[in-house]
Amino acid sequence: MTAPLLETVDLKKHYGGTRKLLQRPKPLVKAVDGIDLQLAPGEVLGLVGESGCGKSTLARTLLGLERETEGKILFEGKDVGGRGASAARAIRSDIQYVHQDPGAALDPWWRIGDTLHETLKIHGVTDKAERDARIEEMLLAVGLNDSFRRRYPHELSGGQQRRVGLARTLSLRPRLVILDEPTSGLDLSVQATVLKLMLELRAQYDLTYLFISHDLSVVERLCDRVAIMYLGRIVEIGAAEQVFSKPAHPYTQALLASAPTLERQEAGKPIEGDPPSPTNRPDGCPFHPRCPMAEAACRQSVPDLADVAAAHRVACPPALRTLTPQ
Amino acid sequence: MSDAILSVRDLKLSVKGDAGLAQILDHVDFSIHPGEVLGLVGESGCGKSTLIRSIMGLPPKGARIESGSVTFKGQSLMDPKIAQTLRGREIGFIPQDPFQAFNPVFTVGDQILEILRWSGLPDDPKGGRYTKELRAKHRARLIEVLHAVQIPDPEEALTRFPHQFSGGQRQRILIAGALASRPSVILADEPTTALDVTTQMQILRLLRELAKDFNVAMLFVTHDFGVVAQICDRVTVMYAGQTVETGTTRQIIDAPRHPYTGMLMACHPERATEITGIPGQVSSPLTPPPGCRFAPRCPRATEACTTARPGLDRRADGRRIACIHEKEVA
Amino acid sequence: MLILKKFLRDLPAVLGALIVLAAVILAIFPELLVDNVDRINRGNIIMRLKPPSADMPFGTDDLGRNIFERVIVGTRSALTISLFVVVVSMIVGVPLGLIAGYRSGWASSAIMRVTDVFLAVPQLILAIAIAQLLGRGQISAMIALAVTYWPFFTRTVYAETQKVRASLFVEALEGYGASKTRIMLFHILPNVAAPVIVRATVGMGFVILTAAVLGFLGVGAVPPAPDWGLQISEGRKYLPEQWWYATFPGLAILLLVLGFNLLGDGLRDLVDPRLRRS
Amino acid sequence: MLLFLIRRLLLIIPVLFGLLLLTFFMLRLGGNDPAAIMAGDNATPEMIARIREELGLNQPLVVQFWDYLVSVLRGDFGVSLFSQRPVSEDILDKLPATLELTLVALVIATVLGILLGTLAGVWRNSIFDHSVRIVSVAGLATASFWFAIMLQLVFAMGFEILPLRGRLPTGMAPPPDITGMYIFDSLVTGHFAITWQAILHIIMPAVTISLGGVATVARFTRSAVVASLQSEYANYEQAVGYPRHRVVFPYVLRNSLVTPVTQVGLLFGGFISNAVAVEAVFDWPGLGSYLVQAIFTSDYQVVLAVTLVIGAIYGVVNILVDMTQGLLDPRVAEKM
Repeated sequence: MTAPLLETVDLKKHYGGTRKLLQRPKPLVKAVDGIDLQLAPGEVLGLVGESGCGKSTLARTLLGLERETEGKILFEGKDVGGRGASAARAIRSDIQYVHQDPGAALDPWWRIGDTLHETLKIHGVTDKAERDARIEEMLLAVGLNDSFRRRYPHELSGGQQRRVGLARTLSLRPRLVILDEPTSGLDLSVQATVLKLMLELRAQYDLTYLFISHDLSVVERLCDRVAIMYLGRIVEIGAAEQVFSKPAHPYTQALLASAPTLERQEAGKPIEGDPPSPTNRPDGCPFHPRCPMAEAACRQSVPDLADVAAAHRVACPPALRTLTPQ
Repeated sequence: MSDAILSVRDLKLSVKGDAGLAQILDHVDFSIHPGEVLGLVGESGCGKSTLIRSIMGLPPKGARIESGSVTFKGQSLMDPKIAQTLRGREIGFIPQDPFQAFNPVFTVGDQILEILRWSGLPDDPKGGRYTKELRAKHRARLIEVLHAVQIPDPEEALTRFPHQFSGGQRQRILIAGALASRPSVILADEPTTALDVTTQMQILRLLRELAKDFNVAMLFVTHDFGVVAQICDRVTVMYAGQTVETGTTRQIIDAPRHPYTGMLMACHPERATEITGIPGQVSSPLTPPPGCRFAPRCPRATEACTTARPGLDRRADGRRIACIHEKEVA
Repeated sequence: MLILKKFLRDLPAVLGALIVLAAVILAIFPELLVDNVDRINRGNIIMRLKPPSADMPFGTDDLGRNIFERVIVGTRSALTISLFVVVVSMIVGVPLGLIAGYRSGWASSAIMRVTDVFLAVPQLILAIAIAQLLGRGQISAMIALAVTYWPFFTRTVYAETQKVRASLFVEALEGYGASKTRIMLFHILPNVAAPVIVRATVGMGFVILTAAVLGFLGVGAVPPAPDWGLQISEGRKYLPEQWWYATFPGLAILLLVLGFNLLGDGLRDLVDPRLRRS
Repeated sequence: MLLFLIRRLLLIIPVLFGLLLLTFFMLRLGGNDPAAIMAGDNATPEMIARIREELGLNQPLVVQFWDYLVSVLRGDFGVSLFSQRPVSEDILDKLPATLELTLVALVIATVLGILLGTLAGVWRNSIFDHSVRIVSVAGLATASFWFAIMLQLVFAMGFEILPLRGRLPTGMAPPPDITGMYIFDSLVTGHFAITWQAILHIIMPAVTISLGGVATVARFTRSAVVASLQSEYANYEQAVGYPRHRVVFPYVLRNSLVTPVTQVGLLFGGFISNAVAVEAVFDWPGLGSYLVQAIFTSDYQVVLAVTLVIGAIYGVVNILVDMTQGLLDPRVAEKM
């Protein structure tokens, strides 16, 4: 593997756990709890998990909007962690973010063109002609014509808003783009065009994507590698092909079995229970209360990721034992 | 095939709003037979929500039915009085968003029992007062159904407030609310869209079993063909207020014949050979194109498509297709 | 243009705008309806306490002065006081609310604690006390009202700012690395402007009412000023026989405040983003 | 819940302290010399100096404030310059009259406001809705003291069906003192003739004070009802066959009460403001007129004490409002 573009070492983000005088105690939430992640330049890494698994917190921490509680963030080998919001954003300007709801991410009082100008101004592009040129280029690249500059956010359709969001982020010439549920809420036909556009842009601008989604079919199509998250931890990571064809972790298996495909899935019992809330996570492996393979050891210690095959790691000792007989 | 219990015939409906007259529905036509699950598929703006509301006899404000009919076992649901007596009793309803559908300041027990209070059970004494005994009987029935939807400790659950349940549990309780009065048909309005993947599959399987156990027909609205494949027997596809194709689930998913259905299926990540999409945008209901509303985006459109709305004709393989280029039997 | 069209369709709001407009014109050019503005304080004992007539539609007061003319001229002081109070309160209250709502830390809590203290007692009571301390007169009334009114703006702006702060577009801007000052001035301020304008419009009416109470209780304007509150207080002595004396100044207050409230209501509907989207 | 109550009560303390600080320094720095007022109009400079000495007015202000604070904590508010009685006794005398007045006004505002607001919301854009809107906008635009005078003009002087001023007819003895609120006391002790008179006397002042409150509550209730009727759950309730009247009551209504209830807390301040002027018009022997008189006579001990009492009442009312919200909305209760 080439030198990673972005690397995290045992990254943690905890909230709450404090108690003020005469107030209800705020429960400790371990939203992100020990994540080791490497992103190679040019790859698309899918980050999959259900609501409350901490994927958005991870994105915000990588971006620098939240300060990590513990752990390291390295960009091209350089330590960029341990900073407050504005300092972190300044040093990590190569990492940018496309919001889940790009329409709401636009100030309703500002025309699209002004917002695009402003984004560049914030990043120190003072020459107006240059800004204009870049905006024109980006709008063209995302398939919007120049007239959109004069529009207000609420005059745009969902697909158009997403295109503007992409143009806004890409105009900053980032190296790594975090895409947060970029297709949620879009119709199938629109979703397809947006996905296509994202792949084209990646080739055109030499981008690396961290693609956050809960939609397995989209992730399967788009991503080179995929990481499965459950309650603040990565439980399985590997090449998309591997993970989808030979899922090792029981949670991944359940997730794949639950995703409705175009064939009727009769076989297999669906996973029991609800996704647990991060405020009362079980001891040991966070998945053990719902896990068909759970054994005594699972209740005691939190398993770490271990190789199950080349470039395929899983955090489940029972699964490892069955898949890699010694 | 037995007689339809719920049928929508040639429904044409427009809504008068600030911006003008919106022709939301333009000849929607389908029917549901006892015990079957019919999927209603369409993208946003196709008129699904207006249609659902009209079927319940609660059309949006300013709506005018220009032609057609909606009937339940021969009774017109366009008559508000008849619709009011059938809602909740004969026609159950499962809403889209279990997080919004509950009234936050009442216990779930109060809210679901209220449905039974007005619908009554088939064996309730007629015209009687709502007595304590009757309420106890309804309560017992509800607890029975809550068991069926796998809510642990139903007695206790009835005394809790909506926010104390997870999304999946709330959806189960709402399903119980739809089933409790022994309706013969249930309208399910995207009941799993707001849920996580694993919860969604649980709910889909549950619905599939319950439909069989309770012998109830279902109109299942969704935009997700994956979900359709799991639960529906037949599917009807809508585009911009028009019914474009109706057939069995396998027919629609495996061999769509209407150009729109075909292009839509091609967008599905599982089917797409290459990610494309459908060029163009859904036309505004304020200025719908004449004839086939999909014509402006259709690669097979000809002049004839823009002059007259194609009829929803039955084909040899049993499906109904509204496309003049699909006359020949496949 | 669309907004103007929408506004014109809202009849009560248009009515309110017309009332306010008329009041402003009369405050600037009272000559339009008053023969001799300099003489309105001059009495005429023969004409004392005459009932309304075609000549003097509101009758005359105990000094034989034309109540109609005095009510018209009173518009000026009513509008001056309320405009001063609202503008000063906005200048003080809006930035404080913005800072308290967007920044967190000691400065923001200090602002809110001070605001809480001011809001812990009804505004009128503090205003009466301050006006009395400063000595009777229109200027002291203005200062007393301004000193006690700004916390209302701080509160409104604080609440609105917190709402806007939680919205995704502010988070997005922070994500793009925009500075706090930029976000506050260019993004939050315009977004809270609408509710502030509504508040200010309704506040104009509210201040007119409060100022009238000060005048009525005798801590506001000094006779012979044609102050509405003061006139009611003087006219009260002649009830019930000379009912017109106390009635008409009160109706003037009602009309003008009504104008501001209707206008504020209309503006509220107009700037509601939910309505704007459609 | 108990924790919430204690915390909220404790949080009033710094606010009251700040209030005391504000009024104390404001009055002492900007006001007249209390010694000069006490000494009277014909006092010699020596007499004034002696009184200053006695009252400790020569001390630095900070020391004076400390001394005052200590005595307030002991429950001693000093002596009124005007009535020469302990201020706390005066306040205990006047407070029930004002409380009775504001409570009756509060009941009128809540009941009438919620009723009008709900009906207006349910019959949106009907004639009734428009009338409520006009009446409520006008209600908020009316100067309370002027409205009080107009009521007197019409009902007391014109039709002579309601008494002009006071709490009881002259000559009628007040009921035995339990709470000091005549309606309550006379009902409890069985003096129904007094109850009737007390009610007749309270109608006009209470209606005047509640005018703005009715308007505010009605408006907030209306918009909450309209929003609630358009909510997902109201849609759901109709879709599963609740009859329309059940959707409105109790389901939509109980949800819609949360906002107006918040307003009631804020209104209370407005009621006391109105009471200041309205008590003057009706010769109502309450805290409002007591305070105004104290302000005019620079009776600063009284001003300090009364502002403090009003601040404390205001604080308690707002806690009660928050607890009512907890009763209405279980989600709020859980956070308490």
